[in-house]
Amino acid sequence: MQFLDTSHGSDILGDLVDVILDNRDYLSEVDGSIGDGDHGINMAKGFRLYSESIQGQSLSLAKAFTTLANTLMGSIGGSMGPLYGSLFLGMGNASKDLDTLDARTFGDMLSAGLESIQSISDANVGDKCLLDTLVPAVMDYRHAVDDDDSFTSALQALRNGAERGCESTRELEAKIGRAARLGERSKGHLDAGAVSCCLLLVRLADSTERHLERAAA
Amino acid sequence: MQFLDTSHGSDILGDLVDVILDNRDYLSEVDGSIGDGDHGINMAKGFRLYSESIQGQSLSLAKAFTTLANTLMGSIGGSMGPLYGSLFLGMGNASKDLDTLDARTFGDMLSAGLESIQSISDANVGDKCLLDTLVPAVMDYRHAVDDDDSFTSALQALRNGAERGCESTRELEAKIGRAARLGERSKGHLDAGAVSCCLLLVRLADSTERHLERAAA
Amino acid sequence: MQRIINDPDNVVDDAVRGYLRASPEFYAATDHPRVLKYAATTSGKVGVVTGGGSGHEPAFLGYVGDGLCDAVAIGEIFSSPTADAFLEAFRVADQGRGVACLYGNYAGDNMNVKMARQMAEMESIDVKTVIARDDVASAPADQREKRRGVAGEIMMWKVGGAAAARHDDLDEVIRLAQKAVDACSSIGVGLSSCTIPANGKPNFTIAPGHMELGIGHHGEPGIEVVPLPDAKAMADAMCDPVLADQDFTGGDVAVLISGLGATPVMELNLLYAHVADRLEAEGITVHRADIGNYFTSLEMMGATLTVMKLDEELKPLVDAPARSLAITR
Amino acid sequence: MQRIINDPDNVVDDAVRGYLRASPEFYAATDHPRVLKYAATTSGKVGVVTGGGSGHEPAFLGYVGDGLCDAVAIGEIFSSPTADAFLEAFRVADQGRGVACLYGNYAGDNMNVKMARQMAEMESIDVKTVIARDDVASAPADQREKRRGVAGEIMMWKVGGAAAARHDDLDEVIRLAQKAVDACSSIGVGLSSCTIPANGKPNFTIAPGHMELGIGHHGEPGIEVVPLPDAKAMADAMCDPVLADQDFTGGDVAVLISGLGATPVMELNLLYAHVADRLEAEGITVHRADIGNYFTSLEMMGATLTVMKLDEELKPLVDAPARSLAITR
Ligand SMILES: Nc1ncnc2c1ncn2[C@@H]1O[C@H](COP(=O)(O)OP(=O)(O)O)[C@@H](O)[C@H]1O
Ligand SMILES: Nc1ncnc2c1ncn2[C@@H]1O[C@H](COP(=O)(O)OP(=O)(O)O)[C@@H](O)[C@H]1O
Ligand SMILES: [Mg+2]
Ligand SMILES: [Mg+2]
Ligand SMILES: [Mg+2]
Ligand SMILES: [Mg+2]
Repeated sequence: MQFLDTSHGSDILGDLVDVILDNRDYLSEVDGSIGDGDHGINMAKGFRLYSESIQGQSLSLAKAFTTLANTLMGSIGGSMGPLYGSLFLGMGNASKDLDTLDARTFGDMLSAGLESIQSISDANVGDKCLLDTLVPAVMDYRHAVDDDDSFTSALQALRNGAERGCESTRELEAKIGRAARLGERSKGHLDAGAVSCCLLLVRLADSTERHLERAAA
Repeated sequence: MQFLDTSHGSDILGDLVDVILDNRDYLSEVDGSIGDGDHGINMAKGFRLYSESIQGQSLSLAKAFTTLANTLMGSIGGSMGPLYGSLFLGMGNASKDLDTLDARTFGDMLSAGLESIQSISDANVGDKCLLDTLVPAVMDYRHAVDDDDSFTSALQALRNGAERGCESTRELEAKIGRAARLGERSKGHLDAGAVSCCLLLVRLADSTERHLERAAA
Repeated sequence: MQRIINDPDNVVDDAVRGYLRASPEFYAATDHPRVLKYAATTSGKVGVVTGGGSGHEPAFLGYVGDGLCDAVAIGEIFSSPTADAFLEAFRVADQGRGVACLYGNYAGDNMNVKMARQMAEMESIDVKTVIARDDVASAPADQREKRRGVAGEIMMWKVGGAAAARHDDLDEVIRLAQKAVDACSSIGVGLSSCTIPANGKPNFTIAPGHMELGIGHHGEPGIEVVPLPDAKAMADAMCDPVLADQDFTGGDVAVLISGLGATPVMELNLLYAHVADRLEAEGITVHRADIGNYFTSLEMMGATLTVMKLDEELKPLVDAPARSLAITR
Repeated sequence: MQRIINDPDNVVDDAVRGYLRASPEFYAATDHPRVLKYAATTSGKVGVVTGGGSGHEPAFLGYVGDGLCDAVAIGEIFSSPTADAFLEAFRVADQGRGVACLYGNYAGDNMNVKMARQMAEMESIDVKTVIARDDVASAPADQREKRRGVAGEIMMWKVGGAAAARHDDLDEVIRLAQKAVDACSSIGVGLSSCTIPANGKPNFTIAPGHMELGIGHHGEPGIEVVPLPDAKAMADAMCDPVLADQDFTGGDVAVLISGLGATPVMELNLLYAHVADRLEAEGITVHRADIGNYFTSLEMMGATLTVMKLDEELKPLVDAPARSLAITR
């Protein structure tokens, strides 16, 4: 059985910071077509602040997620602060007392994040928002675990679900956020939040897998 | 000797109204190149109001000039109200008690207008303004009268002086009004006030001449 | 982008510093850089807090003062303040009699206030909220819960602030602020777009010669884009949905016309003349009119109209003394 | 042209009607359609009159009120009121103690006031004038008589109005108003042009990414057009000529920053932070700062800075109570 050592929080979240900073302009560009073009700016601002604040510290996964969540909630405001803040706070709380995560408890952590975000937002799958990525990703992951797939295969399911969900937003009409004002005209474009969520989940899976491999080696 | 019957005020000023209304767009266009493009609007507004206010009345020259002056001063404000207002008020006052004007008293009327405008404005010939038209026109007229030219020839001198003066503003650098802000760049364009003044003086000469001809016939 | 700023990412912090330096009679700093409190709050009263994105000046911070709000949470441009900021505003406004948090219905604000309230609860600060939903263009009357808050928020602050100033208790302040904003029906017209400094390009477009009826304070789309009418027809186009929203006839109203930023104030008064004609024709009496830049959207051109139904309870609160950067009575 | 108007030729009359309807507590009509008088002037005082072109709102009519002006003559956009209008303003403001006519140095205003004074003389109304010349960019200090009046006029109205309100006689009101505006040095920066409704196209151009230092209130050209600097450098570029114009060091000053119309008020406060830093560094103490849209140029972007040297005589007059659409103290 595969385990993720939760002491690698700084490492894993460092990867998440990288993917956001690397895609700052891309995310703003996606937001630009049907939103106000600042999603990359908003996200990069929060993730950079987190990264600066923990500079050189080696944090547990729970501590790292909680710190990121507090930075987002405390510094970026808007909708992204509470939404991604809740997601990571939920994930941080769920992993708080665990030294290792197996495929199932990793899934519990993801579900806790999803529940946390749903407690603050009324948005649903189909509204053309980050939940269109998050919900299928978490569901696919959990199904894989329920099917007794390996941790690695479950992570692949997470990636697949995220990418499929993200892609699904292209044909949706936005029901929430700024893009909702465009009605029909919002179709034909990816949702910026769905894209950032997909980037984050894929990188989380990549990073986790690398740690699993290293632990196995 | 030729005389102008001063009872034809409405007729003669009607011609002045026509020339301003006909050139409304042209005057604004001239003002547009180095001013704010409203000289035609300002002038047309004042002359139209005068024309409406005396509708159907047959006024003496003095009464007509005084009414036009009061309309300009009372309704258009800005710089044109007091400047053209003073000009016509001076001319009205000078012709007040006369039933007829000969070449000399017509010249006194023009001079009174010029003095009146100079009492309100410090502008001089060479400043690129309506005085560049008015001063040489009046001077040329008076010289012609002093040389014992006929009324008709003196009116031709008035036209020539006005046109030469107006044309002289093309190469002047504006020292007054909005165009002064352009400094060197104001060169190469006619001054709007000089143009309107030229149009008015030429039409005044034309109209006067027509009345002289009719009286002679 | 013709802006008077330094780093576009620091516009809000830089501006807050300016407000603090310029108006020490109104503003005092707090432990949170994005929270200002009224420098001279009277003691023993219910705290009144507001907050929202920047770019709407004088809203929100201009309504901190005597007979108005005690603290304000300040967000990035067109973006909700953080939960932390709302929490700190609750803390500095609370004098043990509870806090009325009076803000507008936007997703981010709702989420951040919700989180801040949860945190305040842990600190035993009693926070109650009124959420302004006065923009008739943003949802039909039977879906009022979806409506955005616009300039009716000013009436909510005015009435809530006046109730707190006369030492009403929290429930009464909340009841009156809610009543005030429920009595308001508003609509906006947009004549041009605006540019968020950090974005550097216009947020949306309105074709020259057109206006967007029902536009939101951040450029949210309205009911329709129509050829720009004259002021009289514009007044009617704004009055129609507002007067259809509530029965104002036979009573007194307060009217507020706010510019969206770049429209000259003389045009707002010109517009008001036609609104006043229309109200008079419908038998509605204007008790007072406030015309000016009260709730803007950066340098958008356009205006919002708010009509507020008054009764004998609201009237004295609307007229009560107030002193702040944005309004003085 | 995205304007809220009816006939572009009637903008001013239509707007005056709106002001009268919206603010009966401030404005009463007179026998001249382009003259408004304060609706509640106290009796037995020197009358204070101002006037000027429209398009500068809240100037000039916003400064009619308690402790300020008693009547205002209103011109076309960017164009002097008529002599008739000034005369009527003198008439309604005169209470037998004479009239102080406080206006700005523009050719049209000078001519119309001159004519109005001549007419007033025939009616035995004693009119004295102060002509504001505070714009340091419009002529060097040794040619002060050529300088334009800009936002320093507000300080002239404030001080002259306060002196009249405490029943100073005409000579004293004139002396203090003159002293007030002489104590002011101002400069403007333009970031974009504006469009006069009757013209329908921008009055001049400022290339994006540039600003015009020393621009006048109607777009009169300034000292130079430079690349748009950041707010800190802009504050220095404005402070340099202003602080060089008079010796402000060691004393108290009043500072006024006015937006030109479309620049958001948050940016004016942001700019002020740097002005305040600079004044502090030069040992100059800010007694009070007024930051807002006090004297605009339609929808121009940009701002003016006015620094006024205070002494013990001017300070109480600057701080004295006042109540009008534009300022309240
Ligand atoms: N209420 C909501 N619930 C979930 N996601 C939301 C909600 N509102 C907006 N979003 C997401 O936020 C994204 C835009 O984020 P961002 O550009 O950072 O904020 P803003 O819209 O304030 O500019 C959208 O693409 C959408 O996925
Ligand atoms: N002080 C002055 N004395 C004489 N003529 C002047 C003066 N100021 C302006 N002018 C004349 O006025 C003309 C412009 O008039 P107009 O466009 O109607 O007014 P404005 O400049 O206010 O828009 C100029 O072309 C110039 O001839
Ligand atoms: Mg945004
Ligand atoms: Mg966005
Ligand atoms: Mg003009
Ligand atoms: Mg002109």
